[in-house]
Amino acid sequence: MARELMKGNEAVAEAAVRAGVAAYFGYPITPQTELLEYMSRRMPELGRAFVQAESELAAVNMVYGAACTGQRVMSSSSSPGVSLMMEGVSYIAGTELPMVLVDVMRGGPGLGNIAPAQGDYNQIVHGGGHGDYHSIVLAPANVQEAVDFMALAFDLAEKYRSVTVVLMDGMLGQMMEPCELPAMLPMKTEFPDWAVTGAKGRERRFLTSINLNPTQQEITNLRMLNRWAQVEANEIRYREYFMEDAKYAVVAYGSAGRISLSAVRTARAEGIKVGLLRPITLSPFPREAIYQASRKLDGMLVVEMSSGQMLDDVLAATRFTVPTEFCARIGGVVPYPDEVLDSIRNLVKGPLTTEGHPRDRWLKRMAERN
Amino acid sequence: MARELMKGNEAVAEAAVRAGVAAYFGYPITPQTELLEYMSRRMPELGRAFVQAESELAAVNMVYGAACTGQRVMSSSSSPGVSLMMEGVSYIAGTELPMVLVDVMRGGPGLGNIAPAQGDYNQIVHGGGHGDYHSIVLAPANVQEAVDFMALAFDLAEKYRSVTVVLMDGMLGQMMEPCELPAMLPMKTEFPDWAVTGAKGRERRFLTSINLNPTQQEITNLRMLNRWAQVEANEIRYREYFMEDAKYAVVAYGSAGRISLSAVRTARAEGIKVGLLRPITLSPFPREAIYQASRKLDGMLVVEMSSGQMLDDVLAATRFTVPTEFCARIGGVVPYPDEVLDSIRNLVKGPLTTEGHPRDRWLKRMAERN
Amino acid sequence: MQTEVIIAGFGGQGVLFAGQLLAYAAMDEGKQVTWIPSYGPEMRGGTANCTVIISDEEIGSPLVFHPKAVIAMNRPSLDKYEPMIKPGGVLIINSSMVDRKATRTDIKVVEVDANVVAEKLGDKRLSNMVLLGALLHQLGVMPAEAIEKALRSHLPERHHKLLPQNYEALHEGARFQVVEI
Amino acid sequence: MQTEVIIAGFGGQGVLFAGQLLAYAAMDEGKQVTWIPSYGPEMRGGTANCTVIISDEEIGSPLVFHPKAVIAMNRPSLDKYEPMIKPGGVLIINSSMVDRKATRTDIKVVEVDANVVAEKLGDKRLSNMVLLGALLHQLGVMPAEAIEKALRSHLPERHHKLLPQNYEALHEGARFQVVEI
Amino acid sequence: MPPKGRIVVNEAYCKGCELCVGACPQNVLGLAADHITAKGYHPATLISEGCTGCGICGIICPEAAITIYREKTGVVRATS
Amino acid sequence: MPPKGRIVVNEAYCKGCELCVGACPQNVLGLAADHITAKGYHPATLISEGCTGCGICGIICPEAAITIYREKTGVVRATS
Amino acid sequence: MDMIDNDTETLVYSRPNSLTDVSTHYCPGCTHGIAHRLIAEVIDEMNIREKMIGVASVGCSVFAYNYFNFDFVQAPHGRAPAMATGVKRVLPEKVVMTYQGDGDMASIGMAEIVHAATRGENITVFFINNTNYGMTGGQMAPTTLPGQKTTSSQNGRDVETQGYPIRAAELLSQLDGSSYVVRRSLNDPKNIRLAKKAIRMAFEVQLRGLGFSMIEFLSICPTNWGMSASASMTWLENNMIPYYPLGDYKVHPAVAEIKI
Amino acid sequence: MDMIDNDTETLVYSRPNSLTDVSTHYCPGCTHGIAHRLIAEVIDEMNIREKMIGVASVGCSVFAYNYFNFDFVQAPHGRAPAMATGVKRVLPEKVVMTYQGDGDMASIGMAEIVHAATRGENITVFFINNTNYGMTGGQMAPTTLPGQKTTSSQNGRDVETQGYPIRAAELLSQLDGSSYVVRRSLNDPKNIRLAKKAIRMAFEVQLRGLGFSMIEFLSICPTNWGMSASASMTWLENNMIPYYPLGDYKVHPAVAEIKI
Ligand SMILES: Cc1ncc(C[n+]2csc(CCOP(=O)(O)OP(=O)(O)O)c2C)c(N)n1
Ligand SMILES: Cc1ncc(C[n+]2csc(CCOP(=O)(O)OP(=O)(O)O)c2C)c(N)n1
Ligand code: SF4
Ligand code: SF4
Ligand code: SF4
Ligand code: SF4
Ligand code: SF4
Ligand code: SF4
Ligand SMILES: [Mg+2]
Ligand SMILES: [Mg+2]
Repeated sequence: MARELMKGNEAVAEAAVRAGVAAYFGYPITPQTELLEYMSRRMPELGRAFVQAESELAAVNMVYGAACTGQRVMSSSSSPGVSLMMEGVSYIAGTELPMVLVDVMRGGPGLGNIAPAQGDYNQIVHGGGHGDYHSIVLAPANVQEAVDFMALAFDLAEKYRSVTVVLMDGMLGQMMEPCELPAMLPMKTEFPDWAVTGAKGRERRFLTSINLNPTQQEITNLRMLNRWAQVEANEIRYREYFMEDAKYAVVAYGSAGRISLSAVRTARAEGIKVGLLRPITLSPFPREAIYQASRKLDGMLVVEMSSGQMLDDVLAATRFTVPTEFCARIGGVVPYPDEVLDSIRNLVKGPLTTEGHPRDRWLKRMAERN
Repeated sequence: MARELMKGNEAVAEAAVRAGVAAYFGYPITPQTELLEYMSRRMPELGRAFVQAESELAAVNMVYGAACTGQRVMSSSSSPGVSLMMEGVSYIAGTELPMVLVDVMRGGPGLGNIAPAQGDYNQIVHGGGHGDYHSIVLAPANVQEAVDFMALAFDLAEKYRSVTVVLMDGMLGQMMEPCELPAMLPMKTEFPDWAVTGAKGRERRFLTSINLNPTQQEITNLRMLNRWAQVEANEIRYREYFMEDAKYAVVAYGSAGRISLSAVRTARAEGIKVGLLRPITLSPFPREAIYQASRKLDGMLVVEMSSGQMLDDVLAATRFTVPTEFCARIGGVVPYPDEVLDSIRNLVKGPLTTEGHPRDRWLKRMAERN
Repeated sequence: MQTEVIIAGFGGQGVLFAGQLLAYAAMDEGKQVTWIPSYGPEMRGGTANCTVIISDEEIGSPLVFHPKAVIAMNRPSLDKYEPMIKPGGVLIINSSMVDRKATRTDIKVVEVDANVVAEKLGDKRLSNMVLLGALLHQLGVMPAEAIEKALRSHLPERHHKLLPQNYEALHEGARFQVVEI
Repeated sequence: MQTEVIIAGFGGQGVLFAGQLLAYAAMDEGKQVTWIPSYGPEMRGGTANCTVIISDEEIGSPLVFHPKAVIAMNRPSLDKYEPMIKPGGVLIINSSMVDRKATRTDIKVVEVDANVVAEKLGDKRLSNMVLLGALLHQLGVMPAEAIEKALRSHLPERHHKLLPQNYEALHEGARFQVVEI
Repeated sequence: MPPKGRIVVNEAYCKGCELCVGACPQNVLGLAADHITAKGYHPATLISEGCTGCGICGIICPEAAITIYREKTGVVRATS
Repeated sequence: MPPKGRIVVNEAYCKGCELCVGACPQNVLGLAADHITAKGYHPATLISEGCTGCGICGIICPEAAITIYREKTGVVRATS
Repeated sequence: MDMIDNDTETLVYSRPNSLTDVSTHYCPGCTHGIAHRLIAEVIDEMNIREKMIGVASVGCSVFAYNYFNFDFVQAPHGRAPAMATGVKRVLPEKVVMTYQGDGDMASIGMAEIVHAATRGENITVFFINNTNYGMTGGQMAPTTLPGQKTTSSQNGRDVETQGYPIRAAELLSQLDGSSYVVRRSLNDPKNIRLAKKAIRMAFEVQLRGLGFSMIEFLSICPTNWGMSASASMTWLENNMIPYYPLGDYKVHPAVAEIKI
Repeated sequence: MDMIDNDTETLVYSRPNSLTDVSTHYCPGCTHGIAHRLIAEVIDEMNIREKMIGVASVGCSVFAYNYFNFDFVQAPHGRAPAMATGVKRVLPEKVVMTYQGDGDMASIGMAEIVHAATRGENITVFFINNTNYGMTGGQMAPTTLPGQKTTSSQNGRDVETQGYPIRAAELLSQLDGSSYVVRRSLNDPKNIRLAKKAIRMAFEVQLRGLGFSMIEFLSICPTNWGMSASASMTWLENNMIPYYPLGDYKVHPAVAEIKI
């Protein structure tokens, strides 16, 4: 396949098209808008459904409706818009429907800014909507991964009847990188036995998330939890760089992951035995992989573009047994590899400790800086 | 003060009135509606503002506007309605405004049911809205606490310019219990120097959450994080029962906490040295208190009306050093004390382990049950 | 000491009010108390119930699986709650509405022809008071006067003319004896 | 081997397109490449810049604090980016738009009167090509032909008549020499 | 002579709302005071002769509880 | 004789949008082609005699960049 | 409905096939039941049951999917038109309807209904105006009449602070995308017959691809109004119809040509 | 604005005090600037600067608070009317205005504007209709004209799939709670003068407690339309005014009596 130089947002859109997305519903918001604009042209051209919804709230509910038919459907947005989808996402999860959402994160909270950030980790990974549910969350670090994860996202969403989020940030959405696009998949012609398609020659079906009887709701919730256990067993993904002989490791995802890779390379060139573990599924989280890796390490560094939302998951994964430090820029500031490199050097310099919280030390360092 | 027998929802409403709430904005939803209905009568009677908003989305933004004036303002809702407030909550947090929200949780996800549940812990405690922010979360376990926490919530919200959530559930909202109501506070007459009240005889002011320059946004975020460090230092609250000589402890909050208290009493009567640690602030979480308590324990039991959303925070607090088990009913099912008692007995019986995840064992037990 | 009471029947039979009255009375006697109803739209026209707990110390769960006492105002309530009563507990049956006998032998059972008594007193809506009278008599947590006081202080003034009738309903209820098995 | 280039100037000066062209050319040469712009409404009428990284292996950060080379198409860009260039790096200045000299002595500086050259070639919008030519010449990561090929394959067919002009602009740019200090 | 009709009330559905009773132009409907359905309602029933099978009770019944027949004289079909 | 006026364009605000140029009934406005503001625009300026101080340019200027004066003959005050 | 006649009797009326054999949870006399029945009858008569996809909303009719004998989905409060849009866009050959209360459609769901209408979304909306939030126990709705008492307007709706009722049919008829917008009442046999005709017309509009159709049904809520069903009907007639005049608010010329 | 005359010259016009000394970020010629200026002039003339509280929305005018010289808050996308309601309910003596784009008010914020209007909320709404989403780079708005090309209607708005434009003034005038709803245009000096008069009237309505007022301003977006400012003005005149007729859509009788 020929490589194309594409903007992340547009590459993702085309990848979704090739994965057979039948309907796209969205609302403009920077730094995601190119995705919607691309779809506004591409979908009608292929005779598929595109609606620029009146809001993200409407968009997610259009997705909800379309998902009920068993078709591949998606939306995309960025942080504030995603917040508006939380009720809908909880409903879709509660109805056990597949849905794919692309979230191109920006600086927050509030209106914030349109620069790249990772401040929505908790919202996306730990359930921004009400009730007990889990979403599958894939975090690409480059345009090729973003492309590859689209088909994967649809597959996982369908396999586990799950909300699946491709979590990117403004950097990945706006940058151009060469990528290979997959071949165009044929559209689905077979639909699951729960799909609402008109009761032609069969018993009627309905899809709902209400269970006024708590016992029924509990059964539903347990079914979802057991399915989630399957996801945890089968679908954890992460990538390791220079980890074989590493004494230190950086844990970082998405854009922070690729920035860290630059720093790790330089540190290696300086002779520091440091590796990078980059979670790809943020949910399910590669808990065990991090735990196993941590047992061989003298120290860990978590790098994020948030104030340590993933950090807490990493610490829990290591069971607080490995000295860990934290390096972050927040609110839309993108760290340079040099800052990460400094943090690696400082980690190695020590002192190494498992006492206190790495976030507190980071906050103190940031205060001194300013 | 005379004791009154009041429904939780109505007691909370009257407590807010007496704490000097100047404006209430809300939308009906079971099991919270009595709170709104009470306010619809009481607020106009006192010449204060009441609006039944067109939606929770509008309600939270009415609160946003009113909060900008420096007045005490609030809303209340239940799970799906709270999901609709997530964008607004993130904005209010990002604008560093005080706001009080009462969330009377019900069974979810989706439309779920109206029975009591605690499935929104993650949403409320770990940030259901986008971006880096923290809310103060108070979890009363009886009507008196619910009453007492209203004034406290306003005080904390103002002191730390923070979103403060009183997190209850349908059980607390619907039950009647005797309570003492505080005296009616006079209305505020002085307003903070950020309050937007019309630029009469002073420089204009504005309140916004946009910081197009990421560096500015980062400064804002760091200011909020440092303020949060103060909250963590000063405002952690929890309550202990029978903990002095305890070899085992139950950790549970809100309704699950009071249900556990019944079980703990019975277990004590059976001679089991078990205590109860009931977090009152879920955020900031009594991490250190739980850690210190855990060091003297042979085993812990976490009881929740969710699939272990707080459990993960407890495990992290103990640094995974204490054998822990989990007991929960979900989706609106309320556990009886007898079930908790059984879990205490099983904990004592052993085997005690720090291996594996207590949620996995619970899920297996639930599967066997059904 | 903690006493748990479940009052259950059709919506409109005064189930919730009877429970509240019990709770008010206990509160006024200086007890700890909780009252919790079933609630919500699914209750519409269906069954209603409430649980009242009276205690000397802070009350844990307001819901119990094994109540000390149950008032069953209709058949579904009897079917549902009879098996749950603590051994040695009390079961008050509105025999006007229930077409079967109790089956438990380890509890005190009182059959009260409450609708008939109430209608004799001139108002069939008094049946809940009759049953409450029977319950109080068996339970012994509070004197009947406590309920009378609660009625006086918590019934809106405009209904006070109904007080004598209500008192009488309570007393009539108290006259029913435990069924010998 | 990794080479980082920042191209910066006013919006409308062809900054983003010059960067894309560089990226296309590098990709077609089989390199790893990233292109990332500044974006958003605050850029409206203001400054625009993009960062292009060309590398032999997987590229980590698409943003760098110390680029190997900078094209500064206006004064604010020069002020901002000159201090960041790696020692030994390259700075191309559009001297038509910038009223000061470079101050760094540890880098190669080329002053290109790009607007004048472009206007001579008949289209002042070609100044970005002139500067790109100068950059390529100094950088040596790719032959100028690579850019020509990229232009051919990525410029829409209907603009192909402009190709010769563009080639010439690139060549003219390559003729500018490093300023001796 | 008015046509003759009859109705059958399905007690699984009837909730004794009396809307049919009020709507019947012949005043032949009432609630069965002595009879209670499984759901606890007094169901509607024909209380006297004179049903014409006009269909009006069917048009107003919110529960679609009524089936209506008319004796054949000519063929008339009600449209509600 | 038409009244005499003059305008002052504040270059901190003017963005050279030319709306005033098109609106001036006397056609006395133009952009200063040889001059660039700090923000990079050619600002509006009086290019010939004949301004009447009519106020129209002020009414259309989106940047409130123009101050307008009129020589006193009678007292007229424009309302935009 | 099947018209099975025998030798001596004609079946004048029987329960439509498009209703399931399930007793509803609606209160006695509630006109939700009449609306359900009429919709089901029309679907039977048009023989489109197998093409139908319904979208239930949140309100007393949340369980509509239990009562209608065809495919259904259930939307978040107010979002049924968005959900219906999603369904219809991927299954344009199906007949998609929403069934919404006044709190649902005219309060929380105002943006979604206005935009579905303005998009000319080819769906049919059934709108039950019973002047209150039935399911949550009778709070004020956008349609509550001035002075009307509800649990959240306990002294009667005060238009000064609580605003004016919304006339949904008038409002939606303003939008170029709406093709058939009418108001009917379920209070007496005559009006019920007219309501049924309108349902028929609305489905015809959709089947012919003519775009957005909406029927507002004036309805009763005996439970929260605190009146018997028949007293409620009278109240509707005396109070609602004057405020919410019955009639056709938008009939696109192409719709006007349809003969049914 | 201060009218400081000297001996020989009269000050005919100068920048109003209710604007700050800050250059806007608007594109050259953008009529957001004209709307800002007119509002500021009226506030100066009515001497209500110290009573004003503005609510900025999300759109190109998100930074309005930087340009208006009085107290301001900034609302989430579409929610300015709700935020303004919150402000006004606790500070009823202040003059509260929102300033919203067409994406903001007529798309995502449709529910909030309709309900603010139907409540008769005593606030003033300035609505900038520039037929597209300016800030995000020119996507289709609810007001985009049929056939108009935008970045999300690249072949021109297709009313069949993308729906019809919304005429906000007509729509809101339907609601009993709205008191003063008009449409003006910012395309030439005459229309600008009329726009200013309407602003004056809207504030008078609010000051007298007469309820909800809204002015729709037909506006240009030269950047996303890809035309010069003056060409944009012509386009507005030729295309927008015919579709969005200027005029007074709702003037409550009590408002009609106001003389200004
Ligand atoms: C987001 C959200 N807010 C509130 C509710 C609670 N709620 C359920 S039904 C309802 C009102 C229903 O009223 P209406 O739409 O008029 O229907 P009716 O019951 O009167 O038929 C409300 C507010 C909810 N389920 N979800
Ligand atoms: C919830 C949410 N969705 C989307 C956006 C992105 N957004 C910012 S401005 C805007 C559109 C603004 O258009 P309009 O209201 O017409 O104002 P204009 O810029 O044209 O003046 C959008 C969609 C956002 N900030 N928040
Ligand atoms: S069919 Fe007509 S006459 Fe017969 S019972 Fe029904 S309404 Fe009365
Ligand atoms: S109308 Fe129907 S439900 Fe009502 S009483 Fe008559 S048969 Fe029964
Ligand atoms: S005041 Fe009138 S005449 Fe003078 S420049 Fe302005 S528009 Fe032209
Ligand atoms: S209208 Fe104003 S901004 Fe535009 S050119 Fe004239 S003075 Fe400058
Ligand atoms: S509450 Fe009202 S709307 Fe709901 S079912 Fe009962 S009568 Fe009907
Ligand atoms: S993008 Fe359009 S609306 Fe925004 S400032 Fe520029 S011209 Fe004005
Ligand atoms: Mg209703
Ligand atoms: Mg716009």
